[in-house]
Amino acid sequence: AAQDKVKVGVFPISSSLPYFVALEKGYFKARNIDPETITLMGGPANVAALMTNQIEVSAVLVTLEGLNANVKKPGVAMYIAMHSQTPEYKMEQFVVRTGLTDKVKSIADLKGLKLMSAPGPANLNTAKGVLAKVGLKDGDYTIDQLDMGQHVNAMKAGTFDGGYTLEPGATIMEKLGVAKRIEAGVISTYILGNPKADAFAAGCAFTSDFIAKRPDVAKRFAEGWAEAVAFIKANPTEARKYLAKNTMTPDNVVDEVPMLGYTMTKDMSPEQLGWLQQFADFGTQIGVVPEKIDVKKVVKGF
Amino acid sequence: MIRRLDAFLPLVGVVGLLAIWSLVTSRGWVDPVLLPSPAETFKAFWKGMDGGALGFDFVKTVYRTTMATAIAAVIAIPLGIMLGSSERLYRSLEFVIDFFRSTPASAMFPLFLVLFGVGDETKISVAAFGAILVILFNVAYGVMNARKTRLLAAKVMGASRLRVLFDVMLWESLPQTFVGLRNGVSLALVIIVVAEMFIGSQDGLGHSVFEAQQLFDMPRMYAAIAAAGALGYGLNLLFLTIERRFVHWSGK
Amino acid sequence: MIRRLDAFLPLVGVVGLLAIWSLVTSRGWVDPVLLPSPAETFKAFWKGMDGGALGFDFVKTVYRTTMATAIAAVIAIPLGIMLGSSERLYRSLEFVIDFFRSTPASAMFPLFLVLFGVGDETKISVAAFGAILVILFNVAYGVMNARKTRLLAAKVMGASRLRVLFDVMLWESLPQTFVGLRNGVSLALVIIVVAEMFIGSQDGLGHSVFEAQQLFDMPRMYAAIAAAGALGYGLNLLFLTIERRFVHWSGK
Amino acid sequence: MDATPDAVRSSPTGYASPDHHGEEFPSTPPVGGAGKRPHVTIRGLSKRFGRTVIYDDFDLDIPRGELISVFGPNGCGKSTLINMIAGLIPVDAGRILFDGMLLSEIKFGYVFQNYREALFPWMRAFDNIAYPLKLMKVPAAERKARTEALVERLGVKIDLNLHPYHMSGGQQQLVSIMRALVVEPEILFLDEPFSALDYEMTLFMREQLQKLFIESGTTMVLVSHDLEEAVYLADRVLLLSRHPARVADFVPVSVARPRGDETLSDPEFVRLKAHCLEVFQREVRRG
Amino acid sequence: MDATPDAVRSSPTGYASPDHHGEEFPSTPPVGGAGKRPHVTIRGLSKRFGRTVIYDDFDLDIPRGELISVFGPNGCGKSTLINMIAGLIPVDAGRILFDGMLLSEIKFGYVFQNYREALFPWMRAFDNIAYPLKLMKVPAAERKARTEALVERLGVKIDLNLHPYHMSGGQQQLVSIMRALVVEPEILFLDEPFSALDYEMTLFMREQLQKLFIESGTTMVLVSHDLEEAVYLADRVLLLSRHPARVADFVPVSVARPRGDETLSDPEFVRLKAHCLEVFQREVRRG
Ligand SMILES: Nc1ncnc2c1ncn2[C@@H]1O[C@H](COP(=O)(O)OP(=O)(O)OP(=O)(O)O)[C@@H](O)[C@H]1O
Ligand SMILES: Nc1ncnc2c1ncn2[C@@H]1O[C@H](COP(=O)(O)OP(=O)(O)OP(=O)(O)O)[C@@H](O)[C@H]1O
Ligand SMILES: [Mg+2]
Ligand SMILES: [Mg+2]
Repeated sequence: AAQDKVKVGVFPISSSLPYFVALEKGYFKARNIDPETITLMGGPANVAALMTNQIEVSAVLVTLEGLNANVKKPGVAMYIAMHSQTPEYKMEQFVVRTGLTDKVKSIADLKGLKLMSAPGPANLNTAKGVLAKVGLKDGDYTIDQLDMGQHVNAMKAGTFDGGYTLEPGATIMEKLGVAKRIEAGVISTYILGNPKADAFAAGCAFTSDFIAKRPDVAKRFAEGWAEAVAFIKANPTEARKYLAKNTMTPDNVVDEVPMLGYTMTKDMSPEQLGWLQQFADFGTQIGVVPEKIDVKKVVKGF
Repeated sequence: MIRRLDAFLPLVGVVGLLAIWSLVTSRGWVDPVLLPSPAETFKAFWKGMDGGALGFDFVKTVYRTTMATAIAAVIAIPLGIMLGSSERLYRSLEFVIDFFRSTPASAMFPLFLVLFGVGDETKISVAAFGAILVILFNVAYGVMNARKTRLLAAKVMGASRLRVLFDVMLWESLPQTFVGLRNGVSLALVIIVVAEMFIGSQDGLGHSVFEAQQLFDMPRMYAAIAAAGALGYGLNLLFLTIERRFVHWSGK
Repeated sequence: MIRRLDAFLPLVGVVGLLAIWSLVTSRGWVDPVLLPSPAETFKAFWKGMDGGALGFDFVKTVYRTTMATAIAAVIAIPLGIMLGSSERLYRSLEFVIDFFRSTPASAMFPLFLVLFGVGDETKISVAAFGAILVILFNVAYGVMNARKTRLLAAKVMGASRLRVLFDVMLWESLPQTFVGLRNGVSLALVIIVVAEMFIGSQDGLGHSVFEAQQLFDMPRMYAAIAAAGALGYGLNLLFLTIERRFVHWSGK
Repeated sequence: MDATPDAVRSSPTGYASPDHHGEEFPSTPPVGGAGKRPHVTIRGLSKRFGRTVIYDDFDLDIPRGELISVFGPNGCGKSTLINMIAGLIPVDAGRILFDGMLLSEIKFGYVFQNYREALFPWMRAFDNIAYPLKLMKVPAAERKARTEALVERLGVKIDLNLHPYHMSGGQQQLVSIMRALVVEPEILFLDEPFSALDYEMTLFMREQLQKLFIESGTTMVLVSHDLEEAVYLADRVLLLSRHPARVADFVPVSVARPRGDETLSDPEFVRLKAHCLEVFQREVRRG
Repeated sequence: MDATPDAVRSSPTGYASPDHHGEEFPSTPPVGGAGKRPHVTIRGLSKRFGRTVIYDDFDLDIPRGELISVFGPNGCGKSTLINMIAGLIPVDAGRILFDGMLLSEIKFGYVFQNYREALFPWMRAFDNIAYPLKLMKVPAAERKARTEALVERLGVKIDLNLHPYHMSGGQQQLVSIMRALVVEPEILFLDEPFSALDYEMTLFMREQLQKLFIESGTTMVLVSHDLEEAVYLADRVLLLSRHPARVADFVPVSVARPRGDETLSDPEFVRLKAHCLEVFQREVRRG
């Protein structure tokens, strides 16, 4: 029989790893699924495509953007898997320019410096929230949001003293010796208030249309995804190989780029759901998600 | 009577645009979440302009665009006349002009970021750079297509190369210069907005568009886009008015 | 002799640009990591072109740009002539034209994504949309500035409005049309590259630039930018050559 | 070629001496409707440019099948008048009627005073000449044949494969005249059509025009600053005053056609010329 | 105004009858260097446009302080010749020397045949006329005064506040002539300068030109298709053949100056005119 086609929006960054593992290891094919990869850069493009049913799956959708989209159009992005970032599974972090490493040992030492931030109000407000938690007020520092493509440049050129950045930029910076990591997993530590807490900042989402109209295909797709997650957990080193080929990760940092805590939503513990809810509420608090949302309504376990 | 109505002609376009927009949204041809109705957009526009952030962003963008265009005009017009007056000089530099005209100014951000930092300077200089190329190109074209007899007339009266340049070529190229200026100001605006979107900005219409986009606040996003478009039209209208006053002889 | 050397004039610009670039990098005025030397960039260029991804990306971008420009020309030239031939019609639509010319096409991506889907169509249509506005604007300007006596001559010979349009205005506006086409093809290229960067694409020079940027592979990034610039120059040269052949009377 | 230019070549012309006065001609009324039915009727025509009044309540009849010469000082409004008749510039007030026809139904021939700008530089001279035939949907082969026949008849020796901007002033004017002649127009306007032609060509074209006129009976309006030419070719000479232009006189020229060298010494012709000159000078001096 | 136009107005001119033959004039050698030192020396001049040879090894001397009329068929190369002398178009071969001076040191006056396109449409007529003075760095007040003086002297009645494209053809040509006269040029080129002027204005400008010539002794080169005008104004008439242009004759006109109405009936003048006509016609027919 013909394979079931599934249209997948893919933002080729390291967070999409399970998708590429599943694809390359044939986990989808084995379930008679033929995914069509549609490269879509960033949240707005993915959300627009989800809303108009031009894709059925978004391989990486930033949680706050997904929640927001669900406020605008309920059920447009149902998370079937989430990627957690913590001090261990490094993603978001503060860095400081090499020349200042002696002076700046902790986030609080960033006082009086010129900072950059990953772009978008979610990132900017997260950075500001973290800085506030360590006692830095507006005016103790300056912060400008900057396109991720420019972060390494800006550090190299000394345009900024440090800032809030994401992977793989931070690893590249360390590798090049232009900047040093101060602290990663700041959402867990400062926003959720627990270094052990999972910050589910992004995940893989289906449209409810997809779930409703082709429940069987959706289920099989989710299973393929779960198998990939399991594989990554078991063989992180081998899994990294797929980063170099499919995502915008430089070859020379492939072996160092941190992994994320890939989790299927069906496997999420009540505690984890609580952290997700807490993160969602933070989004509402900073105004990125326009209203309070019950996260149970946007996750779908298969 | 008809003449007096002519002043309202631009409204035809506005109304037409709004009508199509209304139709598209009211019929649900496009998801209203992705394309809000004109009414909703106008509400967001009004809210933003009336003491809201949009008014402030608007002013910021006006300032940057004006600066960029002014710088571009001051550099590009004399240069364009010079280049246009010497076919061989122009041919030598054509590669550079066409080259940079065809690369996205946003690709130049990293370089300008390094050179000028993240302040207004970077945005204004990238935009000026883009506008210079367009104005230069148009002015040079205008000069190259100047009516030969007029150049000869000045020459035979003993005008030096420089005088011919400024007394004849400058004037002959004016209609085309205004085409360049209008293209240039629009491009400068576009680049400013894009720069505000992508390089660290806390204000400006681009910032507004970007933030609204990230927040899926589509009415606000389209309000900001509309503000940018209206600004562009306004600046174009300004140049058009100046042109009408000064270039009275076109086609004669 | 001198004539024959003239064919090499564009090289002056290339060489000059490379010289400045070399100087800037060799003197260390800009960090070589941020702006690699021409040699390094060329190496990356060569590696990419010679069987590498860059060659493929290049071809993809050429295809998209050509499509977009062709579509834009086919739509904009007749429309521009029509608009230009009726001052009042043009004034009615001027707002819309100047409005959209001044809004960044990149802000329109989400909308076009919705309208045209996620494939090549979106990129091509956004680029065509941008190019249409520029070409339209220039053609209409050319028509409006057509020499009046020629229009009258055709009219008095009994040419219908349509004949005047195609037998006189079309020709009269040709020099300006080529300005528009050259502006249009450059803009189309820019938009295609930006679309490849920001909407998402698995190929094309924009994809190459974006990826190189994310990977902080500066030689590759500048190689892709250089490829885009060279492509732009090439397309401009093409139009210039056509113009030289067809518009022999400019300024006469 | 039946009207050999040689007949003309050897006949330089002479102006009348100034002592001939035309007092015996009563000024014709502004409406010159002697006998023939008017082809063009102008009533209450007004035209101003800015504050300059060029025409103010101007009346004129152009009889069908006559050749009217318009003679008047620079800037009096001769070009403006024929431009208005041909519908090229709008009138401020008044009506211009074409013997029951609509303006759009009439086939005009027009040699512009500004002949250089009236030619199409993107076409070769030959195609410029043939262009009005194309407008009339004449098939290509016939267009070519008719244009060639005209060139042949006029014995034009210039290279018609050139583009207009590669031609001398006189050559351009010749092309412009040929373009007007190639169709058989109902009304032919000639605005100083021979101003750039050389001595010989001028005389030759004059004869050609007369021949064409006699053969076809086309209504013609000729603006000329050469008084002899104006009278020699005309059925009536329209003498205009400085602007606001009035009809200073509308003089019928009853000398028989075809006219030739002998006409120039015909006493009637000499008398008419002198009369026109006198009226013209009186008008010019008054302004 | 010392030369009142009235004196001219009442004197229409007459062409000589064709039976006068100029056999008694031996053709002067191509280099017309009778007595006066040449102001412009042309040697071995060659010029072609595409495959058309306009000049081929052409020699000519233009004597200082003389008025040379150039008379020749359309397209023979008259405009091309003065354009080359004025350095406006390059020569293919040959030298043009200015009595020891460089081209750039010489103050030219030039009335273009294409007077419409030679005026600057962005300036009012008055400023167009004064423009060459500006080039000479004459202060604004003096520019105004000198321009006004010229306008006064010519008794020009047109509104010089208009832009050229709002003027009639003849008015534009008049402005063009005034622009050339306002400086005191060393050499004045006039390419069919009176072609669009009305009858009266033509006669008047002719007299003005002669007066200026007598007073200033400026070397002048006049292209005209009006044979009478050419001979009337000239010290020598340069008769050119069809292209490739040769000097068909270079006829000295020894009639005394100032010339006036009586000159037109002077037997010498009549004879010269007839001679020129004959040479011209012989040349034209040969081509
Ligand atoms: N477009 C215009 N705007 C303003 N004034 C104009 C315009 N065209 C012509 N005029 C004025 O109208 C008057 C008549 O012009 P027109 O061209 O009809 O004169 P004309 O009789 O043909 O003169 P000429 O013999 O010099 O050709 C002139 O005085 C001129 O200044
Ligand atoms: N730019 C050009 N390119 C090609 N041929 C040209 C060019 N200019 C002039 N010619 C040709 O050169 C010849 C001489 O032209 P020129 O203008 O000097 O003639 P002219 O004697 O002034 O004629 P006219 O009395 O008609 O003004 C013409 O036959 C013309 O076709
Ligand atoms: Mg006229
Ligand atoms: Mg000439």
